[in-house]
Amino acid sequence: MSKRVLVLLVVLLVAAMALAACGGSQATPAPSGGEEQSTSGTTEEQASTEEACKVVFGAAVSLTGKYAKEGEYVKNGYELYVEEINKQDGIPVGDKKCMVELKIYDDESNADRSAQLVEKLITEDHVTFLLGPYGSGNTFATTAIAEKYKVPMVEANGAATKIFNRGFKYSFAVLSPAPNYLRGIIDMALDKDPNLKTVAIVIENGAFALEVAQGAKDYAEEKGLEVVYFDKYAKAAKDVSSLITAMKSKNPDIVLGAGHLQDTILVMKQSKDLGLSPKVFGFSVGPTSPEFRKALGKDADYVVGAAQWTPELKYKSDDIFGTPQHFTELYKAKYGEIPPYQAAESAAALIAYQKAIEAAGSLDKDKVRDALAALDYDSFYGKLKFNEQGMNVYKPMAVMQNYTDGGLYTVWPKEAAVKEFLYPFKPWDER
Amino acid sequence: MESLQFTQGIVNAILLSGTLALVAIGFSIVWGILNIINLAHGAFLMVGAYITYWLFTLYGIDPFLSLPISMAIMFVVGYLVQRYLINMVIRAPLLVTFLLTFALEIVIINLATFFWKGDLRSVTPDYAGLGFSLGNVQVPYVRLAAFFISLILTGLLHVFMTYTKTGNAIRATGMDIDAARLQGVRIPQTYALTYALGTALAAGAGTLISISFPIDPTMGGAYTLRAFVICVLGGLGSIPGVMMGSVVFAFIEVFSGIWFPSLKDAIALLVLVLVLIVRPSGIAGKAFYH
Amino acid sequence: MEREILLETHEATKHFGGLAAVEKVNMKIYRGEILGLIGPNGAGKTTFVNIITGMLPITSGKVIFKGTDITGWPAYRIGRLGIARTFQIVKPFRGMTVRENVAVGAMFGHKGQTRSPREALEHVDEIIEFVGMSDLRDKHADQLTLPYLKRLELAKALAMDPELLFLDEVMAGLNTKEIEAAMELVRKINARGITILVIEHVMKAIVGVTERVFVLNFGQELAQGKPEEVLNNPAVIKAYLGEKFVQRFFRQQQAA
Amino acid sequence: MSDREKKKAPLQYSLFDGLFQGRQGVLLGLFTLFLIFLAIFPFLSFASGFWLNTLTLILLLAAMAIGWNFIGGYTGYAAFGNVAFFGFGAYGTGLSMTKLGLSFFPSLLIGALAAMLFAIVMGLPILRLKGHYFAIATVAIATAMGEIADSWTSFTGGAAGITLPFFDPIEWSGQFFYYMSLLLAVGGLLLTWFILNRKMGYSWIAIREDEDAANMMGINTTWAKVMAFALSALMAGLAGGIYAYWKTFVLAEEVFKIEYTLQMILAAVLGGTGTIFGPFIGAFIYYILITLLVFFLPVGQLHATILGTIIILVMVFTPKGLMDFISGRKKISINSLLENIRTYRV
Amino acid sequence: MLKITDLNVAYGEVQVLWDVNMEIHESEVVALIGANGAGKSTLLYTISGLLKPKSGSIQFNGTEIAGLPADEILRLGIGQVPQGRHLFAGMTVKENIMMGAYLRKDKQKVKEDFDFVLDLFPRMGERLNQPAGSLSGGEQQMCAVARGLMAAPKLLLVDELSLGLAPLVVENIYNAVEKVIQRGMTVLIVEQDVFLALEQADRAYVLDVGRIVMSGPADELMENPRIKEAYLGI
Repeated sequence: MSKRVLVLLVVLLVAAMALAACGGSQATPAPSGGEEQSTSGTTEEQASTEEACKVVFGAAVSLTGKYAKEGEYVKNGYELYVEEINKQDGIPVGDKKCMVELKIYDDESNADRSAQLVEKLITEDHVTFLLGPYGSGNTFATTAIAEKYKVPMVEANGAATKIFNRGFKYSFAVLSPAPNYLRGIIDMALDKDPNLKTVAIVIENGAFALEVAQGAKDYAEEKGLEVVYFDKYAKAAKDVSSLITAMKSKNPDIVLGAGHLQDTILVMKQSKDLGLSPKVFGFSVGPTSPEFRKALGKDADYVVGAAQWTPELKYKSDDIFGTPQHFTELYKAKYGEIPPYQAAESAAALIAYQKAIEAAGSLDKDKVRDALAALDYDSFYGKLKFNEQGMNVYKPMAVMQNYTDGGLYTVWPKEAAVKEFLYPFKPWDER
Repeated sequence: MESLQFTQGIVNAILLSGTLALVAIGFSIVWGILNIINLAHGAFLMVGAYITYWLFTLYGIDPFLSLPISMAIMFVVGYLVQRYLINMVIRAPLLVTFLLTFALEIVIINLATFFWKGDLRSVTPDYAGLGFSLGNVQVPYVRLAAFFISLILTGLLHVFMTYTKTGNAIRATGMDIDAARLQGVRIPQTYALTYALGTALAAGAGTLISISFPIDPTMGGAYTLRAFVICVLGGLGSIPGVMMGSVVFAFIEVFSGIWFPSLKDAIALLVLVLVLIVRPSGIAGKAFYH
Repeated sequence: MEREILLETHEATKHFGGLAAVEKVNMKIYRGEILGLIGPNGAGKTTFVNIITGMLPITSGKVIFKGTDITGWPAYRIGRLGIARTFQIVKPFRGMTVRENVAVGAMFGHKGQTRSPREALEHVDEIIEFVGMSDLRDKHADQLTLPYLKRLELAKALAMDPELLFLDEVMAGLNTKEIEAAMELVRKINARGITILVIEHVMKAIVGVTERVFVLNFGQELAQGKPEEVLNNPAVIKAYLGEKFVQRFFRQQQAA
Repeated sequence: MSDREKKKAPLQYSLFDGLFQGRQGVLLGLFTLFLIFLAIFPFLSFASGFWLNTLTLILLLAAMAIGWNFIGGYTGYAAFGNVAFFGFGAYGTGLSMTKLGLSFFPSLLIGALAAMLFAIVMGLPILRLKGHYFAIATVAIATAMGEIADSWTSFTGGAAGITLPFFDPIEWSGQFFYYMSLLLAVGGLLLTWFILNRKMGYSWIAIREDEDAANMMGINTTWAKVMAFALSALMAGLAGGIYAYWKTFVLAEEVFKIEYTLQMILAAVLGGTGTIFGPFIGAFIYYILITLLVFFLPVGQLHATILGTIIILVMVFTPKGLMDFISGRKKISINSLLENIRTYRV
Repeated sequence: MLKITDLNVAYGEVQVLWDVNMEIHESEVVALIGANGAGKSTLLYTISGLLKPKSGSIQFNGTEIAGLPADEILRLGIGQVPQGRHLFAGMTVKENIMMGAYLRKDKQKVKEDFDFVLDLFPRMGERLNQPAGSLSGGEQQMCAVARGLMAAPKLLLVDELSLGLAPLVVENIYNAVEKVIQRGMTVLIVEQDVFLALEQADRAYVLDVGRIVMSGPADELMENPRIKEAYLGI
């Protein structure tokens, strides 16, 4: 009578154990699931001629879910670096070279999953070092795991400072922290027209955007501007017309938006609907992405956006990319589009690792960590240097503008500008 | 509050109420007649929006012209979904239909994300964003047109429900299924037709929304919840009730959005809970689609 | 001899919208009796029981049980006070066995406060036997046929140790033999000292078991008295069989 | 079950039959084995941090599903907002630890009590609602609470969230949270069993089967429903508190997300609502299914579609869960699968 | 016209009708009487196709209709005025009446029939645009009869028309039914007012706990003192 039942339960038990065993076993090759992407630039013979040495970088990146697009850029950046470095037979460690391997899982834009996967990367896949996911929330969750296992994590896509306020020793961020995002735009606007008086700031209610906005507010007030509007809208808002109306009634000179691509597009669309035309429209994230132009068409003209990095920046480096321009060429050749800054900063995270490994002359996790902490290097992406908390506060933010010719050009800082900052924003009713 | 905010708020609320009414009516007839909460409603709306987007992007078809196309396509889809899936569990307990339609939503959204990617898209005809000013108040043409089209569609539905035999059969089925059977109404077909109508209306609303707002595969969920709130506010089963509910809801949403921008859903939802607590079966009693 | 009044209604009235389902009914139930409540379909019998037992809010009037005004009390308090009822449309707890169904009554009813679930489960065996369902004790309620569901209703109500029991059409849909058995059961329940109000369409049953009959028609009292008197009351027969039938019927009887 | 067994056990409480009808010995034995396996799991050689992490998630889900089962499975109220209690537990614990500087256990208690209190305050009015209205009111409250937590910067930290201290020593945190979750889930099973042996259990099932009859039979239905809701909240609140400390941060968008509600319902439904072990086993089935989809099947980015399809198939063919088949109450056959459709279509 | 042979009907496991045999001839008025719970309405629902029989046959004009969908049966010509009226409460009186003609395509005839039922129930004419839910009990019953007639059935089943209505109203409605009968419609009357039923009917069947226990010409049954017993159970 109970045979079937017995079988069912045994199957359940065995399935659980088998899963555990299969996942935990080192002998079996890593599962070749659809979520997992292994990139190795080497072949079997090459590896066997030398003493087998490889560095495995692991990351959980959003390939599906709400950050799927950004996650794709991150993955591209990681992969481009790995391809290039393996062309040079890998990273020099002491007197030998180690081929680089990448292990990426899809975290579905979900912090729980992200943490779970990083724990898998550490305890099951035994990766050498960790790379960051996309977004502050997921980064927050994964840095804690890295800290628990004392595995360094250099991340490139979590800008919120609260990630780094917890005294972590193993987490580093190559990107400029959130409060710095909008400084460049404010500087540029005042440089163009010192008579600007008022700023309105709209904020997506999220950890990153709130820090961006607070940083911008402090900086604007420091520069003598009056912040006439400062309010947040719900994350994933589908309608911000109330805020636009409220801003419009204040008639600000500058409108700054702290948020992400999606809500930035929404703010622009509804500003047009409601006829909000300040002299400067600037956003933390969005205008520098090709999607922005795709979504808004001509309405994207004049809008400026902060950028961690742009292809036109004038950095020079001895890393494998050398200059932003060279990085752009390689990226374009491989992916067929201008690299968004997420890709560049992701690649920069690996550059930071490379330089730290070279300095440490070892793949030892603690030695590399110490080398990362001491790193001071000028890369194609800009300065890579971390403060005590692990944040890169030394790199300035650039500004890009959507031009009336349909292009996207760096307009700030002045020394890197390819085009003049178009000013003022042309009112909607005059277009 | 400054007067611009106030007057613009009123205009926004009125414009919003039109689209919301269209969303809610489709949801409401499915709930009222089939007695299921169709959690996939928003997903159908999203598909409607994407149909418009693709027709515009690939073939340059004007979004307003794509309205009948997206409605017709989703009408057929809705009919098939009800007839061959939902009908299997139509009389099952609440939890079953709830989870079934929820799963349906998950599948549709995931497929949409898979094929169309998760990023935000916009339908941008040349006239997008154009409008006229009444004093300082802006009235975008597109939203105004969407408002009137919503009203027209709602009116057409009203006429259909009231003056055609089929419409009467649908209403009759919602009121007394056995009596409807005795008059010769074929229930399975009527149910499928009702669901198809609801789906088509959702798609129509999706089309109109896609012209004024950016779209993405997850856009629908918020509209499903709003539709529910509106049905409760306006009472289940009457088109004028849904219209009233939409207006009330639009005003709550717009003005709570002005005062507490990051709390606007919470306020609308708490209003819903309050209404339910005071009147456990919605504000208006049971009326039946006229 | 003045008998003790167990339950009394004063002008009990229930309106649904504008419709009067029960209109100013004054009823007395004496301790220990079996009272029949009859009336044609739609006369308001079930509604009347519903407003006494707290299932429906009363529109106006008063209900007094053992000298306590219980008007407006929630149903569970009335149940605990010692009034139990069966439902015309049976309401078994389908996910439970027969024994558990009945035990719920023993756990929460009149004397439920003092019983643990285990005691209740043991206590109800006697009641299950009393209604003749011992064999079905461990069956789930959803496996029972209608006659047994009717008995289960009875057992559930009995397990509450009520002083007053309302039986709402427990015999409808039963065949003659089953009705005989049910009547016997009602008498036996009464013999346990439980006062009973029987709502029934089956007149044979009413005549067989009740001492007194109360007739409702259109929500109002039509007649009350001894069963034979009431059933031969032309007004009552008219309400059931129609006026013309009564005329003809009595003519026939006189002729005979 | 044979007749002999029947006589041997005259007092059969079918409330426990959900799983073990007639085959208590075998099934209970297997289940005990499984629990022992879980208890020694962290000491097994293949028990990596990843598996500990995964099992912790499963056990927390099981605990929440067991809690949901009180209100949704036994009392029969389709609660779709239980994540609100999870959120209350997480915030209560987080705020107590950071703002009051309490240690974890008292904070956890405060968080769970806050969740319970909230359930009672909300339950009194909304448990009067029925069917769809109750379901959506719970969704609305959960969503609104999440949004409030997300915006009330001065109290909850708003969208920046709360950062909790680490479990010390950090190396053992994996094991600590695993055992906390195991304790909670097993405690939930014991609590279910305990309640079913009490009057409360009978009240719940009576309310589910017929609330009017239950009320008429002397059950204070309001009290029983509110208790079911509150105990449901207790389980979710404790899970939320453990989760918060485990993850070391509390963010409204994480701890109030509607997916958690969905997951607990799915776990309960998959295993079988209104049974003691159903939600526990359902949580394992659900999560192992998901894990398989994510890691071991080449379904790529379509795993949500597969998941949705599975839900649809379960709803259409076995909405009463797998427990009916495991316990042998139903045979797996085409007919038993189609029976549901025959019953519920028009 | 209608021939029922050995019909058994059950709700789940509970059998309600046992081996029912019954015949209705063209242009005949047949009454079906019996106590509450005897299974009268169940029989009508089964004839109309709302319930599926467990076994047995129902033939209508030679066609086997047992188990056919309700709309097919209505198309073949069996209409019903259900017990408890079952009006569409939110629809107007006119819409309710017109729902009766839902399956009919002959617009001209429908118009004529509509005029006929308004003639039959002048009160309906006054209330055409009122929601049916707002009518009084008697008016609702009239509306239900009118709706039933609009299907122009060959056989009309009427269930408990007098239920809960004042005598004067009942008389009013039955006067109308009489007119319909005079037009030659075949009618099966289920009625708790035994005299009313027997007075209208040519023949009658007595149903007791799911079984036919008596049948015969209405006049004979009317004289039969056992009716009172059968009905009241005394």
